[in-house]
Amino acid sequence: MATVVPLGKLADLAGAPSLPLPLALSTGLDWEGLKAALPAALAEALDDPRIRVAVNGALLPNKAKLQANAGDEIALLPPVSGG
Amino acid sequence: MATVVPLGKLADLAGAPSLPLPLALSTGLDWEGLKAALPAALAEALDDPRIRVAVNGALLPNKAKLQANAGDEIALLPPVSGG
Amino acid sequence: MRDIRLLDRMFIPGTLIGPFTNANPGLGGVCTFVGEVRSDTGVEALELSHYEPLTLPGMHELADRAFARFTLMGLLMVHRVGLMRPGEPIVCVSAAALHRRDAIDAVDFCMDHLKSAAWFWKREKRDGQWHWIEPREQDHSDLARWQA
Amino acid sequence: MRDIRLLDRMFIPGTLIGPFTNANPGLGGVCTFVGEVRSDTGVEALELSHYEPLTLPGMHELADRAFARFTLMGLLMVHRVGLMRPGEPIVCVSAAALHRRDAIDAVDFCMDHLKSAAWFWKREKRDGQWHWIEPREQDHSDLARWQA
Repeated sequence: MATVVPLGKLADLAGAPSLPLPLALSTGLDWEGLKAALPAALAEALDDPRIRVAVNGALLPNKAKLQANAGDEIALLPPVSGG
Repeated sequence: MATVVPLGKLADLAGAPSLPLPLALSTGLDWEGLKAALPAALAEALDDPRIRVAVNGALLPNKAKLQANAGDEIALLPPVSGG
Repeated sequence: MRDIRLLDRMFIPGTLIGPFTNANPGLGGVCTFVGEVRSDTGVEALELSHYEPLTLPGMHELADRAFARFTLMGLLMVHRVGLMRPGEPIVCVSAAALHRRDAIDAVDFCMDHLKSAAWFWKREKRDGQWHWIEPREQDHSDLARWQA
Repeated sequence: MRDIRLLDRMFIPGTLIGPFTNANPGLGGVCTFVGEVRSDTGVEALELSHYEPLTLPGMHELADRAFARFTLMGLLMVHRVGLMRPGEPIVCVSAAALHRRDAIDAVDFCMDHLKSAAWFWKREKRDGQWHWIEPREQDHSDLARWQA
């Protein structure tokens, strides 16, 4: 299992602050696989180029090259709106 | 009588924070007259173009055109050195 | 003296700034900015969310950059998260330095980055409804000032 | 809320800033700068003299210019005169505004003008000897930033 953490307004699209993602230990998860596993409204929003992705707290330079594994935390980060 | 108030380091040259200047009610005082009435070290310093003069709290645009009368307070203002 | 914090409850800036100033003896100047929730018409509450694994490390990186860029003796950077009411402080940044230019510019630099490059998401409640706040163009142009 | 003062004795900035902030309800941000007498090697005391008929009116004119140039809700400008020891506050400027840029820039503007265009003369005592402080080139270039 992996965990998806949608931040900001993506949490509204997800309907929850955290989504468990069933994932066998042996198989990884790529970007298309992630989108396929998420609620449609959230998956559609993710292609916005301003949305960043972090795996276990490390920002990905290119989210399309996501490779996540069981146990990972995948954060979906929309543009920040400041302090 | 008029009063001369030398500020900042000009007070050191004057030797006092305030100098009474004998001045008849009938006769005014011009720039050369003022310098002649002051201690030499102070008078010499006054030609520095950065030194401003105020009469009764009003800055003179051109100190060389000073016209002071009995009862006036003449302030001698060196460059400020800030807060 | 370096003090970087995320706080999930109300704080009183004065209780932080006094000790911060005293912790930097010999300073020439301290500049402090405190941001509060504005009482705009109809705003009942503001909520700031963050992502713990990025937000606090990001504030520490920002502090590193401020120390590298300006000649500072100390930096205090405190940011609220969670639910806030109008009038409550959101952020407090204070910089102590020998010279005023470093202190003022460091606060300006940190605030511009906290507003547009730190990992916070903001929504406000108006007439009982929550609305997400989008990034403002002004925030991005403020940030661009430091990229020379 | 506008509060402009010359003080001839020690003051505690925190006791001014709290009430000032509270006197501007609805503000978005408050920026404050406090300048203190630096503990430079050998400096025992600092003395600031002023010329009453020009100094306080000059501070009021500066406040007028700040209110004209920035969108401010309040401005506090307090300056010490007389004899001060290292560590004592000399100046406190605080600006309250809806937006941070106005608050920060107003403080920056007032400080630059207080340092190089206000009617104060400064001398310091080192090893028992008083020395007048000359204007610094840096102060003049700081001032030139606002003349665009």
